[in-house]
Amino acid sequence: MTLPFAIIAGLTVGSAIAAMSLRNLVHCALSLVLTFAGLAGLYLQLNAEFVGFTQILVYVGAVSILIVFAILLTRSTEPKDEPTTVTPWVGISVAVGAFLTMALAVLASPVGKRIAAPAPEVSVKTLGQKLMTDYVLPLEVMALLLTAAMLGAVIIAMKDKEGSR
Amino acid sequence: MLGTGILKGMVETAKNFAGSYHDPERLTTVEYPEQRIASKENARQFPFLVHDTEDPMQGLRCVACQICEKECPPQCIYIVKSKDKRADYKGQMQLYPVTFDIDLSVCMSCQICVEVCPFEAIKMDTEFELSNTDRFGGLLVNKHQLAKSNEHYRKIHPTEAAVSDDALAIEVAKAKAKAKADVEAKAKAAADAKAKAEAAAAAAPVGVAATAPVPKPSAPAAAPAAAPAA
Amino acid sequence: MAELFAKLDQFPVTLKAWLMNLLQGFLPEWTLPLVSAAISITPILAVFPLMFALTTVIERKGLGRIQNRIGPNRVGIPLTNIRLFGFGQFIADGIKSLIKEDVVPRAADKVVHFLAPIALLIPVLLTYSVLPFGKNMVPLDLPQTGLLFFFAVGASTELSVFMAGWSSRNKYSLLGAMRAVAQMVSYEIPLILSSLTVVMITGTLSLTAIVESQATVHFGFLHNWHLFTPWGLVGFFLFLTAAAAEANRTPFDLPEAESEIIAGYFTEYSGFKFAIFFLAEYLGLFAMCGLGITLFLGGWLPPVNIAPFTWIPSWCWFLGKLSALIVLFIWLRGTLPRLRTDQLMGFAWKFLLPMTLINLVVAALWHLLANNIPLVARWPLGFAMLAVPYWLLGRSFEAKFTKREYRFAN
Amino acid sequence: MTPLSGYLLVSALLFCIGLAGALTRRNAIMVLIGIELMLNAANLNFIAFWRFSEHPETQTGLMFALFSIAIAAAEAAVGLALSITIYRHFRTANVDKVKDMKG
Repeated sequence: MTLPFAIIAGLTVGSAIAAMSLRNLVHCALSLVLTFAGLAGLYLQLNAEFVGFTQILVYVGAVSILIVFAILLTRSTEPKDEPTTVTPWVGISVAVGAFLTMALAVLASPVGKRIAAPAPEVSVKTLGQKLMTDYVLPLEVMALLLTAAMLGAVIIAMKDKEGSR
Repeated sequence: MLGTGILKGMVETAKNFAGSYHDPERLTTVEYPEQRIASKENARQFPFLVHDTEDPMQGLRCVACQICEKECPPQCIYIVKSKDKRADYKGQMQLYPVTFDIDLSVCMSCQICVEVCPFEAIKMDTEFELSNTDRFGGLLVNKHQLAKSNEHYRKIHPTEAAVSDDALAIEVAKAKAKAKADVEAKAKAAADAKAKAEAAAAAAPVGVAATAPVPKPSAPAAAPAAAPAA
Repeated sequence: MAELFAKLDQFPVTLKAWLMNLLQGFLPEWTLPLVSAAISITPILAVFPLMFALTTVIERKGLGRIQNRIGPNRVGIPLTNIRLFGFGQFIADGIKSLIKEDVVPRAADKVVHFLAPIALLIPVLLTYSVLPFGKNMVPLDLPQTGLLFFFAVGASTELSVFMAGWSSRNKYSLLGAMRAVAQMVSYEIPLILSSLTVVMITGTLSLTAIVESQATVHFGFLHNWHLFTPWGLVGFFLFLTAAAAEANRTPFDLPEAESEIIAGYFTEYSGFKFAIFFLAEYLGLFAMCGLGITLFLGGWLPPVNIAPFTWIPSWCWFLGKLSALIVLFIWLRGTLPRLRTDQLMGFAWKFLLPMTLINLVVAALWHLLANNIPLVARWPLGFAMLAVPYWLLGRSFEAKFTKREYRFAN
Repeated sequence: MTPLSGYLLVSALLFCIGLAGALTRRNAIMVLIGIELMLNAANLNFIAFWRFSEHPETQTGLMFALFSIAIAAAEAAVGLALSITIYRHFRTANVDKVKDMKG
C-alpha cells in the first residue's frame, strides 16, 4: 500500500459515505463528485489515463450537473425533521454483510496478492482501433442506446401538454 | 448572410478606436481637475450674501428680515438680528445680521431664498468644489465666508446681476426722489407757514407774535433725513 | 546568428536544467520531482496572472476608446505625478480587493461558499499544465491524453460555478449559476467537436504532437497551420465562438449580465474571493485561447519559415498570438450586444452543432482525398462544402427588420 | 506498489456504501446516486483486474469500463428524467410515498 493510494482511497470512501449520509441533497451531490474525482485518481494510479480523464469528463462534467439539476427541480417540500432514511438498520446490515463476504473472498483469494506487471503501453490509437474493429458492434449498440436514452429522457421529462391527460 | 452584421459592427468600433486617437473632436471627456469647462451662466450652487462696499461686513445688503430663514425648505439658514440699526444703501436705518449661517450639508440649492429676498441680498453662487475634510465645523458656513462682492455676482451671472442692479438703481432713484420731494414739501410747508405767520403778524402784529416760531423746528428736522441720500 | 537566437529561444529550458543541476547537489532525492514541478509552475503563475492584470487595464482602456472615452489613465506611481498611462490601476485594484471586507451572507452555506472560488481556480490553473508554451516548453506532456485532460479539467469548472451560485442563497446567484451551467454544457459540445477535427487529422491527443504536425512547410515558406485549411478555418471560428461562450465573454455573458442579474453567480462574493472569480474567468479565457492557438494557429510556430520570423523565440510567438486573440475578444466585447437565453441555446444547437458535424465530415474527406485530389482543387471543394451549409443555417439567424407598429405611441 | 486486493477492497466498500444508500434513503435521487456509486465500484473492478491481468495489452477491461461509463451516463439521464416526472406527478421525491398504481 503506497501513500498516494491510501490518501486517494480514503478520500474516495470518505466522500462516498458523506454522499450517502448527508441530509442536504446538494451536499450529497457535491460529495459524490468528490468520489468520482477520487475514482478517477485511482484509475490514474492504475495507468488507465484515458478512462480516468473520461471519468472526469463524463461524471464530474455531465452526470453531476444532471443530478444537481434534478435535485433543484424536485425541491422537496417535506418537513425538515422527517427522517431521510427508512429502516436504516436493515439496509446497513445487508450492506455490511455483503461487504464482509466480499472482503473475505478477496482476502482469501490468491489473486488478491498479485502485484501489477510493469505498466502496459496503452495508446489511444490502439483503443480506437479496437473500438472500430473488435468492438464495433457494442459501439453501435451503445450509440443506439445513447440516442434512445436521450430521446426517452426528453420525452419523459417533457411537460404534458394542456389537457392531454 | 450571417456574420456580416458582426463585421460591420467591428469596422465601426475599430473606426471609433482609431478615431479617438487622432480626432480630438470625438473625445467628449474633460479631464476635470486639470481641464475645466467655463461654468454656464445659469449654473447655481449654494447661496452667497452680496455686499456693496470694500468692507464686506459693513456693506451687506441683508437686513436680517428672516424671510429666507422662514421660507427655506430644509431649514438650513440661521439668522440672529442685531440690536442696533445702521443705514442701508438707500440711507434707511435697518437692522443687520449679527449671525448668518447656512448649513452646507443641508442646503439643497433650491434658490428659494433668492426668490423671496426683497433686498437682492442673497444670490446663488456657481462654486461647486465645496467639499471639506472637517465634517462638523467645516460644513457650517458663516457670514464672513458667505459674503461676496457685487462685482463677483456681476461676473458669474451678468444678466441677472444687471437686472438686480437696475432694480436697486430704481429703488435708490425712488428713494432720492422721495427725499427730494420731502425736502421740497417741507420747504414749501415752511414757506407757507412763514407766509401765514407773516400774514398773521401783519394782521395782528402784537400779541400773536409769541406763537409765530412754532413751525420753525420742522425745517431743520427734514434736512438730516435728506443728507445721507445724497 | 541563428545559434544565438536558438539559445534565446531555449533560454527557459536551459535555465531550468541549470537550476535543477544546481539543486541536485544538496537536496534529497525524493524532493527533486517536486522542485522540478515547482520550477515549471512558477513562470505560469507569474506570467498569466500578470497578463490578466494588464488585460484588465487594456480592456478598460480599449473599451473606452471604442466608446470614444479615454478610459483609466490616472493611477501610476503613488506620491508622484508619474501616471504610466493608468497602468498602475491593476495594482490599486489588487490592493483594494485584498483589504476589502469579506462579506458572507448570513443564510449562505458557509463551507460551499468558501470552497467555490478555490474549486473554480484550481481546474482553470490545471488546464495550463498541458499547453505547450514554446518549443520543449510544456509543463506536463501527456502523449496519450493531453487534449482529453484539458477538456476533462475544463469541464469541472461548471460544478464550481454551480457551487458558488447555490451556496450564496441568492436568487440572482442561483439564476446566474443555472444560466452558466446550461450555457457551458451546451457549448462544450461544439467546442469539443470542433477540436476533434484536428485530432482526426493529426491522429493524436498530445498537444505537443499537434503543434509539431503543423511544422511542415507549404510552397517552401508557409507553415501548415490548420487555420490554412477550409475545415481549420471554419473550425477555428467555431472553436472561438464556443470558447467565448465557455469563458462567459460578451455576446455570451448572460451568466453575469450586470444589467439583469447583478453579477450572476458571484453576486454574493466580495473582496478577494471576488478577485479570484475574476482571475479564474480571465485565466479560463486565456487557456481557451491558448488551446485554440495550439490546435489551429500553429502553437509556438511562426507563420512562415523565413529568417527574421524564425529568430523570434517560440514562446514570444505563443504569447503574441495569445495577446492578439485577447485583443480580438476585447474588440468583440466592445462591439456586440448580449444575446437572449433562447437565442443563445438556439445558436448552440441549431447552428454550431450542425456546423461542427459538417466540419468533421469535411475534415474526414480532406484527409481521405489527400492523395487523389490536388490541393488547389481540394481547398475550394472543402470550402464550398462548408460555405453552403453556413449560408443555409445562418439564414434563420439573420435579423428580420420590420417596421415596428406601436399601438399607443402614435 | 499496492496489491490488487487493495483496489478490490476499496471497490467492495464503495459498492456496499452505494448499496446501503440505495436501500435506506427515501429520496428517489439519493437511490439513483447509490446506484451510480455501485456502477462506479464495478468500473474500478474492471480497471483493477485489467491492470493486474496477465495480458493487459488486450485492453478488454478498459473497453468494459468505457462502455460501462457510457451506459451509466445514459442510465443517469433516464433515471433522473423519471424521478422528475414522478416528482411532478406525486409532488414528492420520496419513494415510499409513491404507492399508487393509478395515475
